[in-house]
Amino acid sequence: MSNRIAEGFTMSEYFRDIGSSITTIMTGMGITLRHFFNAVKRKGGAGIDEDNYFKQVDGLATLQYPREAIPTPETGRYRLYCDINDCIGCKQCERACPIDCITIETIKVTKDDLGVCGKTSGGQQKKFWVPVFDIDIAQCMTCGICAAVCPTECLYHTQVSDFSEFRRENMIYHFGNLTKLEAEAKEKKLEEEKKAAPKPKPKPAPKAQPAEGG
Amino acid sequence: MQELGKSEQSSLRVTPQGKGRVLIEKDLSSEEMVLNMGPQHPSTHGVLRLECKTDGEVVIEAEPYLGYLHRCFEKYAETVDYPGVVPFVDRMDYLASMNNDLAYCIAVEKLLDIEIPRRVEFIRVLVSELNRIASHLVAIGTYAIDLGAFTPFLFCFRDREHLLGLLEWASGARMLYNYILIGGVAEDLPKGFIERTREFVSYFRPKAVELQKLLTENEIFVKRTRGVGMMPADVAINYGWSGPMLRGSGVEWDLRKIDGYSVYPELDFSVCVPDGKFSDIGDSLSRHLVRAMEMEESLKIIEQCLDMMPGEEGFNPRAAIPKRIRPKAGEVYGRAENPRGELGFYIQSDGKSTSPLRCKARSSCFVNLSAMKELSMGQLIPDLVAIIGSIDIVLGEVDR
Amino acid sequence: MEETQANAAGESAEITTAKAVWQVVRDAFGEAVSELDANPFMPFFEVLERERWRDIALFMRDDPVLLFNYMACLSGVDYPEEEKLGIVCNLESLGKHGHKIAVKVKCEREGGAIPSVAKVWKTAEWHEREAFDMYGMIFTGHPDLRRILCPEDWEGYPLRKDYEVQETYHGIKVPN
Amino acid sequence: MNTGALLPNSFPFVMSTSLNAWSDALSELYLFGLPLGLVIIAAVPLVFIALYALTYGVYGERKISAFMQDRLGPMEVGAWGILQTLADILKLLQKEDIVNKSADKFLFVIGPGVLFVGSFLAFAVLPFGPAFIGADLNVGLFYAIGIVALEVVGILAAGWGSNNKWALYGAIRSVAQIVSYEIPAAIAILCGAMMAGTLSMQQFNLLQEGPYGFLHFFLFQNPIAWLPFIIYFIASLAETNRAPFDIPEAESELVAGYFTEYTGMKFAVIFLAEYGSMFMVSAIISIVFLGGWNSPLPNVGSLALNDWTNGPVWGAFWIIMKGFFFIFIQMWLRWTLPRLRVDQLMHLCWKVLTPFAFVAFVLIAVWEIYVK
Repeated sequence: MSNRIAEGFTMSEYFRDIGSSITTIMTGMGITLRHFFNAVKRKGGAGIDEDNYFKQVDGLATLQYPREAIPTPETGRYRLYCDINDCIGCKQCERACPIDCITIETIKVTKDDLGVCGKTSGGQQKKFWVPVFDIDIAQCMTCGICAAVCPTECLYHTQVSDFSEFRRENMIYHFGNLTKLEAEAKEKKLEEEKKAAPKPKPKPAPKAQPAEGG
Repeated sequence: MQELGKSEQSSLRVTPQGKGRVLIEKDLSSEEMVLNMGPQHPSTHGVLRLECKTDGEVVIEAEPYLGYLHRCFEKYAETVDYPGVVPFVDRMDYLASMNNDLAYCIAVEKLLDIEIPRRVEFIRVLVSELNRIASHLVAIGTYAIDLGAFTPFLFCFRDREHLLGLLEWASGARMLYNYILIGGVAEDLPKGFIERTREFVSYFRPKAVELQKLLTENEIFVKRTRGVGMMPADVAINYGWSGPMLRGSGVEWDLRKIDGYSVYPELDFSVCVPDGKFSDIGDSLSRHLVRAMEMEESLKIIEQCLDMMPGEEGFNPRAAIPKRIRPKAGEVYGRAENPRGELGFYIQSDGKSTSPLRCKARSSCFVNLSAMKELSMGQLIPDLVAIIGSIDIVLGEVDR
Repeated sequence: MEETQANAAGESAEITTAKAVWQVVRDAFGEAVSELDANPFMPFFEVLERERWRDIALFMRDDPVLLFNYMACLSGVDYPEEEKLGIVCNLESLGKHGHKIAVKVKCEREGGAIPSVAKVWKTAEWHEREAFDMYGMIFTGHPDLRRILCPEDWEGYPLRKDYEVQETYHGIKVPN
Repeated sequence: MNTGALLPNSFPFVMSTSLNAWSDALSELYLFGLPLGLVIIAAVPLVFIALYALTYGVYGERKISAFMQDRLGPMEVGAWGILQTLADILKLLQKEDIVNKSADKFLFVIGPGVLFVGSFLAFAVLPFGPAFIGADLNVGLFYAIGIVALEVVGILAAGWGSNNKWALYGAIRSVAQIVSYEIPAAIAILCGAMMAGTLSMQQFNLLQEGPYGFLHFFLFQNPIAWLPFIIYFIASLAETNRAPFDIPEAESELVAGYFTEYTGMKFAVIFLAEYGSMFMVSAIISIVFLGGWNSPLPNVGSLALNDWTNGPVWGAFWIIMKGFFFIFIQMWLRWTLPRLRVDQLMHLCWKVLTPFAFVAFVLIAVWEIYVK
């Protein structure tokens, strides 16, 4: 560059350089000044899915975050939420998750409890208690693969995008529908049922979860 | 230490002056100084480290050190199934996730040999071109900030915000979309997306002109970039450069034309190559110009996509997604034009497993950066910054 | 799956050019290269005499019929069942020919060496460093064969199939 | 300090004469045998400067840059973030004062001090009004541009003492730049001195006094005066390390230049010195070319605008406003332009500004001798 100046450096080029510098600098300064005087206007807070999004005034673009925020569109895919009432304990999401941030433990529902366990909103009979349905939301990368495989659409991403916590433990969300004591009771019940009816039982024991998970 | 002593000795000149007196003169010759640029440096765009040998302001040699952002993508890809790789692909070049997804999906689909619905193809091209503009805006903005102009950077980010909004609306996420899936896309475009995109195009055109006036045409900017970091076309090819970098060297080579993947053959757009009037072909300014021109071409492509996109009646974006992705044994090299160049995936399948046996990402930034050592020789430190900026690296893709 | 025929027409052109390319190399180097694997995805041939790989590379780059001036990708690969490591090079002729082919070179798993083509295609320099970093094969004649992505003093070669991650690194526990 | 602006236009003249008498009386005030009145008068501008530099300079820069970039800027502390700078100062005060283990401690510590003193010493000769001047030296202008050169020592001490390569680069660039740009700056200022025939700052103002306001300013007294005016303005940008000549602290190249290693209050002092010298060069340019504390408004017929808007308080108002105007332009330039490269900077200095400064010098000399 410096060589280029040194080599082909004529007087006319010298003055042309100065001239173009001045004009382009003036153009640039004109643009910034226009923005400076435009600063009396502020862009509104319309979301991208609203019709007037690009019709908002062309002014200051900042939104002051905690008080104002860009609205999340309906399709927004942020915090993972499980509607446990609809969960049938199929563990497909657990298998599909590329980073294994979902942990599920299930207990098979005993026959007499089927009614108590109830049905999903789609009318499907639930066959498993889900005492543990933990999502480590700190690990979750909101890829949406789990939501895509969920057969009852009970696992989905909500629009809540800001859910920071001061403690890491609080980032593990528990969705299980049984307390620990209840889970123990249900397990005992299942054991009793098994003992009572040691008939053909090809299904794997629901407790043997790690083996199945692999 | 030894070297120091040697150089000191050589820089002393001893001249006898008679009567047993000598005149000792010390040369002004200076030693090289090793200057560590990065990994925490404002202009290395992340965590690149350059070990520069400098002589005053002149960089004699700059050796790049990578790996500070190495996240074992290739190892990880071998442990998750094919669709599970997509979120990781997103995170490689995090400024152009859609384009990354497209490249990966093209590779896997080539292996699977499935046909993609036409509307899906258009959606894919549409979102990846939107993302290309977003990525180029970051490239141009950060380049401006590297050269000391702060305002264009913020203008770029202001406009990128709209693009991120559009892509968030379509895919659900602002940056790491996981939208393009193997065999389809995650969701159909939301209602009103097409109109909003049209509005964006008409909104963005004047902004691009303003940006050009503010930055590209500025004499100081031109002076800083013109003739800096020259790369002749043949050397660029030998270095495996691709994308805007290669086109900046005057080679008319664009995978969208060469490979003609997806619906690009049906679309009318030109490959941007600098004409050499405003810049010297192969310099940093040319590369910047290519990016600026490509934004305009992308707008054209977007408009055509919006016009030509088939209707949504009875359209299921996931229709062609195979239930269980287990390709036949074989290997494939699939690639697509990323905003930074050729992003290729070499995928090896053993035909048994649902996860790839080997998934190598041929990252465009990695390859483009490999010429850094040669480009930096004998440049001034400010030029070094200008060159790094013109390569437009994303360390997430360099280190993977 | 039904669409194979539709694609076959487009891909067969690729295969025919690959065959032609392979024929040229075969004529020049004879048995040093294997038969062409004319699969529809990525036609490739293997360099059997790997000492001649650099000559083949140079020939492929400079021969006016071939002119493979562009190396798109060089990937290291592990073949545990063959007890071998290898590289796969995707070559392309940029410009008037526009043909593509892939070349494979293999070496022994332990202490194997492959001639470096970093002088032929400069882009191969970093690709080979990466392959060395991840698989541990030596590239003889490489100007600067160091690890590139992993730290200099990392143990083992991460992408080998039998790789086991080290327990600690400089006293820091390595997460598994 | 700019209460003058708030006064109704109808009787500022009366106010100012009384103010004059008041300030005369104050200057003769002796308490306990000490000339306290004089101290107060001398302190007024300094208090203003500190206030300006601490709050308005930094705050103004942040707001102006924000508005030019479609941002809001600081908004949280006080209404529209007006107290942001205060909060920053408090934060900087609380910060740990880190000195490198391997730094040259003496140089490291005195660096910011010298910088600060260098940039604030020049304020001694800045007239803030007919009555407000620290020291009316007969070589005031010479002193002002001379004392600023002391900053170079501070920068070099800071850069060298930090024992940091980036700081060293910044310091060396800065010294080369400031020393080079002294030349066109000095020649351009000399043009002004030739027009005035004096070096006393107060005399400059008095010579540009007149009923027609701005028409008496040197910028409009001479058809070539715009050339040294522009040259001095550009050179002053370089002397204060402002963009597009901010290469000594180019954050994308040299991290932060010569003050990379400074923390806490030392950093604040460097910052203060920068804003202080920004105002200083703006004041000098407005004194030499734009009439200093003289009102630019002309008397139009019966509307004696000029008479109404002159006086000690108005004087302070005008010079501060003129200073602010140039500071605004400095900021405006900074937030528009990319940064020059080192060699381009020198090219601009030695091959563009210096020759043009000489041309201006000769032309003005010819004008002053033969035409005027």
